[in-house]
Amino acid sequence: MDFNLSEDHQMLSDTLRRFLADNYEIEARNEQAYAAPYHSADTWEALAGLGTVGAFISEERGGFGGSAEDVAVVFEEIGRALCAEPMLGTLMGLRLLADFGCEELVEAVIGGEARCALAIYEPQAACDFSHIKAEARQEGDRWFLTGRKSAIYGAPGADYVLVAARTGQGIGIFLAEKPELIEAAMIDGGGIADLVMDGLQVKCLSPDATRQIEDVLDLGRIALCAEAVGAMTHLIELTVDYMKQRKQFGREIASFQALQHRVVDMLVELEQARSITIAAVAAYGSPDQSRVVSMAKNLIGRAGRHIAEEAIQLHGGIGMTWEYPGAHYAKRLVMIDHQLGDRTDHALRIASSAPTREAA
Amino acid sequence: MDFNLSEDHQMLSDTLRRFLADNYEIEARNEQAYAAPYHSADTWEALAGLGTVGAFISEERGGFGGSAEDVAVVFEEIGRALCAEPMLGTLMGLRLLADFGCEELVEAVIGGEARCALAIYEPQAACDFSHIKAEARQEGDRWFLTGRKSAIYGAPGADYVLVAARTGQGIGIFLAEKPELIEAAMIDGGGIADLVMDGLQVKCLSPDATRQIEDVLDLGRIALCAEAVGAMTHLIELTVDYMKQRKQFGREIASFQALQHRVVDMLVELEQARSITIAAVAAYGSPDQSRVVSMAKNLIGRAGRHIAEEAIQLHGGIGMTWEYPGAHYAKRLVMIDHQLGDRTDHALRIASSAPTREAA
Amino acid sequence: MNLEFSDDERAFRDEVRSFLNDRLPDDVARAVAEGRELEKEQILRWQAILNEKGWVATTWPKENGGPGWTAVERHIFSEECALNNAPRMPPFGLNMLGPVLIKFGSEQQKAEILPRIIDGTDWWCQGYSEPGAGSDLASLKTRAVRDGDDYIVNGQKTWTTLGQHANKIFCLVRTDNEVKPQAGISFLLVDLDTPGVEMRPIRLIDGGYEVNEVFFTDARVPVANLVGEENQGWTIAKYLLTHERTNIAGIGFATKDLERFHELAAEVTRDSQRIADNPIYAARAAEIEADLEALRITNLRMLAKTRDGAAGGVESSLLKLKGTQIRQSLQDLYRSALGPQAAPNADDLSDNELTVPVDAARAAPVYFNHRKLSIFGGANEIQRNIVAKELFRG
Amino acid sequence: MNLEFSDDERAFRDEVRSFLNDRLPDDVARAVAEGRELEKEQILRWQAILNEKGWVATTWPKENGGPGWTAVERHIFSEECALNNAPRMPPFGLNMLGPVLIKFGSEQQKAEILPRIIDGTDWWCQGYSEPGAGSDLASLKTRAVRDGDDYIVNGQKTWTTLGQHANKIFCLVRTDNEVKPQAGISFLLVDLDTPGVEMRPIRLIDGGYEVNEVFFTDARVPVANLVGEENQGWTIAKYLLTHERTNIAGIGFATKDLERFHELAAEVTRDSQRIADNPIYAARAAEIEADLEALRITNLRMLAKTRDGAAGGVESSLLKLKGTQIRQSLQDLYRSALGPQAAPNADDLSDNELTVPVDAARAAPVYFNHRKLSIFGGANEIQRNIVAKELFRG
Repeated sequence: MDFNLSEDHQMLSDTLRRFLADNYEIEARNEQAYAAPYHSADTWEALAGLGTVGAFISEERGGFGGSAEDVAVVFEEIGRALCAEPMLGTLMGLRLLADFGCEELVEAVIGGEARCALAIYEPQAACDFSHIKAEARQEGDRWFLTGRKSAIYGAPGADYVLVAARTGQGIGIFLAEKPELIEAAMIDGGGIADLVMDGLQVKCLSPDATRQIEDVLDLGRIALCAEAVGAMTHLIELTVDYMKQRKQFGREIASFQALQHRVVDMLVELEQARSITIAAVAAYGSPDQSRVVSMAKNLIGRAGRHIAEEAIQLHGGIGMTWEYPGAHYAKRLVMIDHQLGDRTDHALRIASSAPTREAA
Repeated sequence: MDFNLSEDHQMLSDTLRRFLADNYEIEARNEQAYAAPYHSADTWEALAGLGTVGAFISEERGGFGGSAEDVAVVFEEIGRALCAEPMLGTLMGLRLLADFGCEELVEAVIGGEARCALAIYEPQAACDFSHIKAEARQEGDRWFLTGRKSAIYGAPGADYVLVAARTGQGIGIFLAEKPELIEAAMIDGGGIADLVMDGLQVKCLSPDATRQIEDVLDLGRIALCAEAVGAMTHLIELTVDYMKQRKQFGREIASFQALQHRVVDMLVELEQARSITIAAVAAYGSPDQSRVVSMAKNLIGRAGRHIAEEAIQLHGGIGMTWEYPGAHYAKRLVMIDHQLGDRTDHALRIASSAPTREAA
Repeated sequence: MNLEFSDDERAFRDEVRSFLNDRLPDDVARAVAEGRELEKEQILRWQAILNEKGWVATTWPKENGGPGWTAVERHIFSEECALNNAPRMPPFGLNMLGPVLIKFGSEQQKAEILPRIIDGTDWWCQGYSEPGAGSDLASLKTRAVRDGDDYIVNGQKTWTTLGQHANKIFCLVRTDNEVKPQAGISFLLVDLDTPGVEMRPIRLIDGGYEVNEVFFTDARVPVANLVGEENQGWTIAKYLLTHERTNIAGIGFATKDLERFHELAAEVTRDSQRIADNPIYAARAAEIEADLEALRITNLRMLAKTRDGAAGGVESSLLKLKGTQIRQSLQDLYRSALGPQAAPNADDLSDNELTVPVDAARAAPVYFNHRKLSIFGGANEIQRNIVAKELFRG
Repeated sequence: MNLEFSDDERAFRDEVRSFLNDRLPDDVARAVAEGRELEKEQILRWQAILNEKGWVATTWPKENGGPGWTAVERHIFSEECALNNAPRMPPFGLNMLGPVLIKFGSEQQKAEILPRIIDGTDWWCQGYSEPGAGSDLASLKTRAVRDGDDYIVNGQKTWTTLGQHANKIFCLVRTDNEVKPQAGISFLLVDLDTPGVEMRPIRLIDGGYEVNEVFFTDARVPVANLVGEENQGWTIAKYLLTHERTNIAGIGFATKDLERFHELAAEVTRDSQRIADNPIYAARAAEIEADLEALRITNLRMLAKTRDGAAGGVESSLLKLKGTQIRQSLQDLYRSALGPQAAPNADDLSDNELTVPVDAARAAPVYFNHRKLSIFGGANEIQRNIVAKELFRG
């Protein structure tokens, strides 16, 4: 039983934290994150150069990491710095590229020369991808897709979009090169897109990738949980600092007991969020993976909203302003619950899955 | 728009309040409420003598009231005094006796010479009585019932139990005289019983009383809501008084802001509970009856538990003791949610009913 | 006990309904439904329409140009407006300064200023809060120093709502430093084009622009612009804050929000299930609906008390607390129910590109914007303090 | 990062499991499962079985008769006990007085008292709280006045858990009124059959009897019964309270409760639907399960910190807060899920008459009894104060 980071992970974490602290200013972030292409090519290049993307892939597949813990270490720092770079889509797309042997693309994405994103969900399919309707049609060697994908995170500006669609065998994964997208900023910054396909010609990576999609979504959820933990940690720090400094009625607001107790409850939630993320990292690859990941995503959804709302309230007016960094952290924490299945989706997933009787 | 009680209702309320304040001691109540027959025949006689039971029935049917407001006025005082007398079962049974023309029995019950109770629910039928399984069999003029009824409030010691059972025509209501019961105290005091029937001979009041049962259950719910409002009012008074008097760390605990804010939230819930009960009283007899009554029972279930738990917590150890009256108020408030459908049952009833577009 | 409105009140409600039905411009109703800030022009256009009917200054007596409504009529009017997506008229001139002038202003001030509020000539904004004085108003620092027939004003105000549309501001300023904080405050009217007065926008969390900072640097304001006596400002401020609390429960807004939720839930599916058919969302909506129905009655009960002269600060604090909780719960429910479809910024997309109606797609910014409800207008913590003080008195 | 126990720890867990499986008496396990207070005889019988194995004084070093376990082994033992319905051994002698004597007691006290704790000869109870001094322990009023070789003790203690089974009590008493409150307190051992000591039961909200009041009227206690120095009591008390917090998160209890809920939900139907098939109950259970899984890890993280010597009061406060919230939520869920079947007092009925298993039928009293979790052992408000103090320090 050991909760310390390994030396390698500590180094990865320190490097990223230092880089983001020195190079990633919230004002610049806000400029980039809310206007096309919704991120900074320079920052992306620098992050890739630090090995951030490579950490998502194992050495035998051309990366230098690949465990759930590698992913969590990276995303916690992404969350702490409120980094709006397209990490999530890249993580999920890249893992599938590696699963289906696209070695050259994997190398290019790790190196930062190419970017990829993943199109799984659809307007009517929010968490359970068995509701996918998009269809793939094969004509000789050629494949064509029809349907509408949505919630394609980090897609604006990506070179490749991996698209999930029904085939005769299950749900397949297809590769589209720079398809035409409906692009927007996310409410909390960063790019998102829909993809409307009416016979879009694509390359087939696998006609049945159900298992791999399941897996990559769970890994994406772990990433989001770790990101949330980083963001919560920083937002609580901001809140405590503000309360120590802000005076009302001649006293620091930190001295009001009713407010103190509420911050303590935020701290309890943070500890719980950190713990459940650790549990999900540990369960990744085990028979309990999907159940524990759902627990994590559910708890993070609740804790994130609670901490965000309380942080805004405890700041008072300043917490409502665009200018205040905490407001953007709060938005991110609330909106994470909208990605890859929310609190309710995951509560029902937990309820419908039997626990694997622990034998560890 | 007028929220004041009429002169008659004010008088009924004052009379009851004075009587219970002068004659109904919590220590004696606890002796009676938790041991067979779970109430006091003397108190019952006195309450009936004050016209309390008669207030449940209209003048043309032999009573001196009969509106939902009459019922609410009585039950609010019952709740304020934590009176464990079998009012609820009597209310519901009596209304059905009157519905089906049992004039002599109605007179006897109003006068306090006879007591009745109502057996609707079954172990598997908790709120929606369409799940009733008990069956009535007719042989010539005679009727026989088979099945198990439960949650028969106030049944121990009752002279008559009205029993709901399936007939060929719907759900009928039958009269059993002093049937053999499985009796117990309720957790919060007062008697409750199950009735196991294996060909029990009964009198048929109506072979299809579905509409009347629906109605009497809604009226019972209004009664429980009013009772809860009375109990909440008193429990909050106890809590505020205790906080003003109890000292910790050299200060009245009433002066701790974190505790103050929690009492304010209890007060908000009380006002809401009072309001929704008023709404239910007003909706009784209208097309919105069942929807608004469900709203009331749902809100009361939530508010009751919240106020009960907070009252215990704010009292600290003393709130955990049998000796302290507040503890029994808290139990009643929590357990009211277990009667005639709980918070969840009623939330789903609200969700499944369309609102009647207001045209008042 | 009787919850019904009187026949007269019902007739009045019908009149309001048909007026709104006939006269409320579509573009205005649509912007309100979508949770957008209105253009100044839209507000003034609607104000002119209301003015034809004499329904602008709803809280003023007849002799000052108001409709002379009862509390119940005002309640009915504001609820019907909310239910029909009519915008809430900016309250700064109408519900704040107006009542203050009627009570404390000179005859000349009343004659000059009140008509210009009603006809929209002047748009007033509020200079109460300061960066260091939010809930704790008495600690304000903006100074007004007498210099002949003028005051020289220096300092900073903040959270000035819709200041970008205004040409005038009423301010609390410190005119005496020697006495205890409450005693040295005055109530001053300032032209925004006075040299030394500068307004800067504050962008809110949702990206919207509805509040401002106002900076005063040696701004010269005539002493004649004082309302009431010098150093009487605290009394006036408290009077004003009571009036601000009209319609504090926001029942109409919440009713409208709930209606929108039900429309959405009946239409939108997630993982092939209509939101309305998911018992968890259905039960959450049902509970909020019960809370709202209760608050509707609580509000009427308080209104009846006001009518009978018995309602006070505690009542409006309770309404504010629960009213804001309900409205925030509804926005949270609405945003959550949309799932991934709440993520994209709707303003980046055309109606064609959106997969849900635009007002649904704007659920997240509206949710974030509504976090202000428990902060502005006396934070909910302050409301709890007020109630607790009364509750534990003596 | 590695969440797994070591091979040795897993082997230890297996040993504990099979021991419990073989030796825990059925009647004891059943009473625990049904949430009843155990008979004294049952506890002593189980203690004797544990004693054969050397597993009674789990927190003591080997030289004092303990098993010499690591923090992780103690954790494993207590979790396995909870999961298998083994009773929690009364902590007063074992986890409170024992560690205090080992640290502060004289050699004679250790030699005489410790073995009698282990073998069950003495049953100790606690005299800390007083009617006027609950969370605010330093304000205690029970006086001990020196008279030759004795103290004369006068005063009242309360919330003395299982005092009805005890023959001894350890008390905090005031031995100096002249100094500041914390400085004048001493830690005193008292025989309960001393003349002038009287124990009276306190019945709790659920009707059960587990706590008492203890009255001291001119009770003569030998000065030799002092632990440590006169007026050193506050230091000892704080040391003791740290030890009381072992197993404060109650993970094992909660895990067991959740398991029972799932059994119930799979079996019991309401309105012809299994509770397990009602998404609202299912989702509530799932969320509590997620909270519990997180707390399990939080607990291990704190345990690792303790092992590394870094954990402090804040950590145990956090565990107490969340642990009690989870256990209370579970009891609330369990009680609510039963609907009307939770209403009758199960003790009035035979197994035949009940429509659900007896432990389910006792859901409501157990729920009410568990309200104590957030009050006793340092109310949750006090825990929040402790964390806040650390958080806002400096």
